[in-house]
Amino acid sequence: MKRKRLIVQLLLILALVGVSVALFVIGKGHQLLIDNKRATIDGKRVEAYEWVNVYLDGAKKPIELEEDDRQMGKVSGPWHSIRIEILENEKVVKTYERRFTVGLANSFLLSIQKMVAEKEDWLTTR
Amino acid sequence: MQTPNVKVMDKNAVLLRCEHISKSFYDNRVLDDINFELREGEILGLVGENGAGKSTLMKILFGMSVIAQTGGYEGTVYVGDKPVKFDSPFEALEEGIGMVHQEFSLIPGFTATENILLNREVTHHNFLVEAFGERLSTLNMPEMIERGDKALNTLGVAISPQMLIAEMPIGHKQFTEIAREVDRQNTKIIILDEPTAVLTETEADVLLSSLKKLAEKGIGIIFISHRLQEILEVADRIIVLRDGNLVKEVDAAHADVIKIAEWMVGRKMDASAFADKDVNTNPEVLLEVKNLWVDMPGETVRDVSFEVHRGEILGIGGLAGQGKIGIPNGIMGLFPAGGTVKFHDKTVPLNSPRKVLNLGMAFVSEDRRGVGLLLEETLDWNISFTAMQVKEWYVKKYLGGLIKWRDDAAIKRLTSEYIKAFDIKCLGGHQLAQELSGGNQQKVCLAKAFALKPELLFVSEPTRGIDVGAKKLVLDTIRRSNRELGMTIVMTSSELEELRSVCDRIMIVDEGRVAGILPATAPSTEFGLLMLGTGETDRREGEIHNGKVKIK
Amino acid sequence: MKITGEFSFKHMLISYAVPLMFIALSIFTIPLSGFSPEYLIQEMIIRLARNSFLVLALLIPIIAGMGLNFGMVLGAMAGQIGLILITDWNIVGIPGMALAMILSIPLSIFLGWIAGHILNRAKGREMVTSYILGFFINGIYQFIVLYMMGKAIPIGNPALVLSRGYGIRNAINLEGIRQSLDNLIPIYIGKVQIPVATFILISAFCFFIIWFRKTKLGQDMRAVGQDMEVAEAAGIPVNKTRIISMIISTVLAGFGQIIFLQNIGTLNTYNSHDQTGMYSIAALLIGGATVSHATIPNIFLGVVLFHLMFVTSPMAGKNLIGSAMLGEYFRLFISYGIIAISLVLYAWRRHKEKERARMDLRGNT
Amino acid sequence: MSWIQSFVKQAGLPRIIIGLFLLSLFVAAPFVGVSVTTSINDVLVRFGMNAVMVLAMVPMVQSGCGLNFGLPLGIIAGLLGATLSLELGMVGLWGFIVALGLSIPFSLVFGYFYGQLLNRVKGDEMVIATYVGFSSVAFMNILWLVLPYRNPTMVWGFSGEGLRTTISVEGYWLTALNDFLSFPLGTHIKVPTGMFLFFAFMCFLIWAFFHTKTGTAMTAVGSNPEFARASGVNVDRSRTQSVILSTVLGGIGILVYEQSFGFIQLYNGPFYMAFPAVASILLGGASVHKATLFNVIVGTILFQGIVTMTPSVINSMIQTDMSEVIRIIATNGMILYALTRKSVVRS
Repeated sequence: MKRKRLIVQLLLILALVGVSVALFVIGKGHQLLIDNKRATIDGKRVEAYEWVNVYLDGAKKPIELEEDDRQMGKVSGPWHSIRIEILENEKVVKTYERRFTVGLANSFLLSIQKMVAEKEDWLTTR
Repeated sequence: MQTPNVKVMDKNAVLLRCEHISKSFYDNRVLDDINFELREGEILGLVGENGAGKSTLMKILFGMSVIAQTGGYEGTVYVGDKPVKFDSPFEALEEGIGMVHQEFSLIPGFTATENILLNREVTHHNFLVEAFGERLSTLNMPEMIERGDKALNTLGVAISPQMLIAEMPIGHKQFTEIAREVDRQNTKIIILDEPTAVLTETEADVLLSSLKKLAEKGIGIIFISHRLQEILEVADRIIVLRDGNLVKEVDAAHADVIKIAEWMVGRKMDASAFADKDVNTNPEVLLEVKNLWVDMPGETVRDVSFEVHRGEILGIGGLAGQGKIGIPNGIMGLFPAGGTVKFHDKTVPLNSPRKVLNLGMAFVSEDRRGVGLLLEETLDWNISFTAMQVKEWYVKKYLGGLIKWRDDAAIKRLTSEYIKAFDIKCLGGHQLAQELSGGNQQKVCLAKAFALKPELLFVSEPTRGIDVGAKKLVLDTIRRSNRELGMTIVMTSSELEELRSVCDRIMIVDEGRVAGILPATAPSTEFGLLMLGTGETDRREGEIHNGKVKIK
Repeated sequence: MKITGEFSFKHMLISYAVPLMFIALSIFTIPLSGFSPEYLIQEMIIRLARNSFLVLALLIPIIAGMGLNFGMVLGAMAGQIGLILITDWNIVGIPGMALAMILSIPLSIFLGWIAGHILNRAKGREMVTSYILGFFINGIYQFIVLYMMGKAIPIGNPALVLSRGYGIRNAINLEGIRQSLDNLIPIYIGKVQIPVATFILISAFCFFIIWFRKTKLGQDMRAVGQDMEVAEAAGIPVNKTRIISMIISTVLAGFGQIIFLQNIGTLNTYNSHDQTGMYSIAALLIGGATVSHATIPNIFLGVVLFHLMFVTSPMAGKNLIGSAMLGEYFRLFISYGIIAISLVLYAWRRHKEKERARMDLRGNT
Repeated sequence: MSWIQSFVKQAGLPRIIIGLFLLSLFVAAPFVGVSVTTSINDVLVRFGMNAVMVLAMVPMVQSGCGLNFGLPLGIIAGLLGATLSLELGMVGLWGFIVALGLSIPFSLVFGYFYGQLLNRVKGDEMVIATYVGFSSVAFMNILWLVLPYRNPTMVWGFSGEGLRTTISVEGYWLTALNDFLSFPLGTHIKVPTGMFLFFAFMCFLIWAFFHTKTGTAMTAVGSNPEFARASGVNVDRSRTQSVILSTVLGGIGILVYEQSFGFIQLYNGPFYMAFPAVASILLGGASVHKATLFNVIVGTILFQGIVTMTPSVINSMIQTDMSEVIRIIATNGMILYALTRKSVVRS
């Protein structure tokens, strides 16, 4: 009886620790620094877009980036989605959407140019 | 759920056997070679005077810690055939011995059921128990109520199991207490210590019949009571203790009240210890008490009238809790009191110690450590304090009395005088009272009262808890101050022989009333009968009855 | 003991005297303050959500007969340490709050255990002892937070640390978890916002307490609370039970402080817990509870009445005499005064009751 | 060896340990750059400032009313005396004496009612005293704001109404006592003779009082109220007297404190003033129901020594100001220790 209780208590503590870890991971807040800047991809220069709207995790209000702009977005947890609208002359010329995961670092750098080009290093820890 | 097996009574099955039980408190032998048996379904009446050893015996049987703390006991107790030695009441409970104490052990805000099943609740299991232990199981109230009801029904009383203790009359509380023992799964033996003391006559009758019912179910009962008539009515056998000895074991059928009283009191030295017994015959009334009541917890005085003659020693005797101690405490204003008290034909204001002290009365309290002494102060202070406060002796006055300076030198003189006179064993007046032995502390209390030079002195239980030598000295001092200084003394004591040896007249108090006043030379059996409330009394009828059967 | 109709009515009046007094006071101050009913209702709902849980933490020691737990600040401190840590780690939202609560549990258990032991050594003067204990632990809390954090305990987030390189700043912005619980399930009635999730949590713990009272442990606590000696004689482990009650109270106080601060949104590292005990106790007493008896309705009634007074009195003071400070001092006075009066009434009533119990035994003259 | 044992028993182990600790702080001080003489001066001045307030504990402890957590009540009386004296424009030693004279009637009235209250709540005195103290401070907050004081050094400049939070006594009776017969000792020590003499006088009065019939009765009430009652002493009256005495001393104590400190602290100033005083007397070896003048003097020196020296030494050692934290832990730790000490409490 005593032994059984000990096991149950141990399991409970383990579960609590597990929950804590899970909370840590899903509650971890991250800064995403989003760049709309000129980048060099495969030796080619890619120019900044005139205007970009970024929707993080299905947000209703976009983060707006001008040319050569950097803006910060806040997200929490490991799993995210991003949707961007590239505008020229106030008209959407291109949209792009993808899902991604982040680690436990506090801050990440996201290059729109590299992302659209589907390059590996579009998202880097800072 | 237990039901005591209803089976054919096996009169031979022994539940409890005591062999050669002896017990000493330090040098004081309070139990000497006690042997008796309790059988299944038997009710054993246990009687004896105060201090005869009943409560010590019960404490041994119930494993109270005080026994082990004072050096344990000799002899063996058997439950069934098994020798047992209890270190705590819980072990006694384990072996099936239940005890109903004089003081209720009930939680006032709980219902009867909750009290009956206190710490034995019926519970539901739930998943939290697995993690946090049994105490998180939930209570199964319906079943608890059922069980409480059943236990109460076993006693044959109609008490709602959901009634709050706080709202119960005293009798119901007593039944609840007994029901708790009945409910216990394995209870084989129940010890009841004065269970009827607080009950009304009808309640007592119900209790007695429920005890018989319990006995029929095979439970052995030890029943302690001062009410001999009850014992005779309910007990199968009676054992009588006197001065720590088992003096008589007898079938109830062969006993009657007179005989039991004689056994209890015995024929201890009928002649007074003082040879010079020149009885005080001065009829002048110094103190007149009429219809006194005193609200002193445990020693309630209901209606007492008596007179104290100048120059006499009046003894007040009676069993513990009957109110004899309440009388001096009430007159001295220490507990709320009412009635008329006249000293020298002057009315004594009650409930004001100061005024009573001013009139020339003094009091040596029975509660030495609680009321009698300043334990953390010096003997100087203890002896002189009252006189200083009341009479303004040992005080130097300056500025026309504005400053009343304590005269330490005079106090010193006073103390050394009394230390010499009473032979107080101490290092001197500067010693703290708490460092003295009981006997010497008692002498300090006497000195404190004497320092007031009172005309009338109340002395309450002067020899309680002190050794034989000191006892004699204290009694001698009392006697001498009476005969030589002419101090009138009212002495209260539980020990009848002590009273008989010192006093001129003795008043016996029973149930807060005067049972009778006799000269000290009267035979001790007469006092015994008065104490047990079975003598001829002048008690008025029709007032608060408490179920005592009177013999006319 | 007979209870006549008249007596019981008088009795009722006496036992509800405090709440009635405050209702009367509110009737007086509400119009004087000039606040709109809508504003007051919103304010009361916010404050109910914010404070009820803290007051809830006081219940169990009362059941166990340990009086008002002035030591509940211990739990508040544990909760705040949890909050400091999650803020440092940048854990946000509901997970952040939950993690802060979990982190506070071992601390609270440890502090509650200490408190229980200490109070067991000070039976009969639990309240003054727990009060001083609160101060003492506050000293240790300051030592840890002001001197150890950033040195012995690593704090990564520079925004939390004082410019000297260690020690936590005076005010911590809890924007990560600010009102995350209150806004989890947003419901508006008219313009009044209702923090549904917070109320769900509070009611869950109300049910927990109701359930707890029906457990063996709860029953033991009630027994211990009413008569320690009888409970001991019945084999209930009195000291252990009292320690458990302190632990539960401390843990709940920790949760309560976290809920309180997520609503406020800013943690005053060295002051937030200071008044927690006093305001919670004052609220409970205003709700009609006493040192030995408190119920769940007392909590909600008390929080509403106390905060009505709290919110309206500065404005009432200003409108009446032209000084907002006056109202502020007034509410401070009320908070302390109500505790003083309740304690006095309780002690006094206990003496009277003892006397009355003896009356029955008196002789007849 | 036996004299050591008897000394330890006499002085009490905790006091010896704390005394040695204090001594070691003085020894260590020069090595970390703390001036010993300045420290001694600090301790002397702080001792003088606080001693009377610690003395205010004695009557109530002696009569069995427990530790006087309600000291703020006396302090308020003192503050009333101080502000009234300033309002009247009294300066110098006379100003101080007038402040004393004006505070005492308030103390008497407050003490009387406070005593009556405590007589009705026997057994719960301490927690109730704490909250009575607090609520009276809070109540006075309102009064400080509305009482019609006019002296411009005391009231808020812009509104001309309501007293300031801190009022300087400079130009009135700043160090009126300290400077009386004061003499320098070396370069850094200035002995505040007047303050010490005043304290000694107060001690003498208390000593004398406890040698009178009334004082004897008060001690007996604290030692065993039942005994005192049986000896014809009016226990409630004796307790009330002790509370009044404590309150008067509290009022005097704050005035001594202020004249040395230089400021009258109103509003929330008196809130926690009882705690250091309580801790001091406990540190001096008093229990919840027994206190002597010896306890007062030793306790105040030790307590003020610890709270002065520990921070300055530690601060110099680790370059951090920890005085506040040390004060909190020392004060409350001491009180906690006394409250949980298994004492022979009569039921």
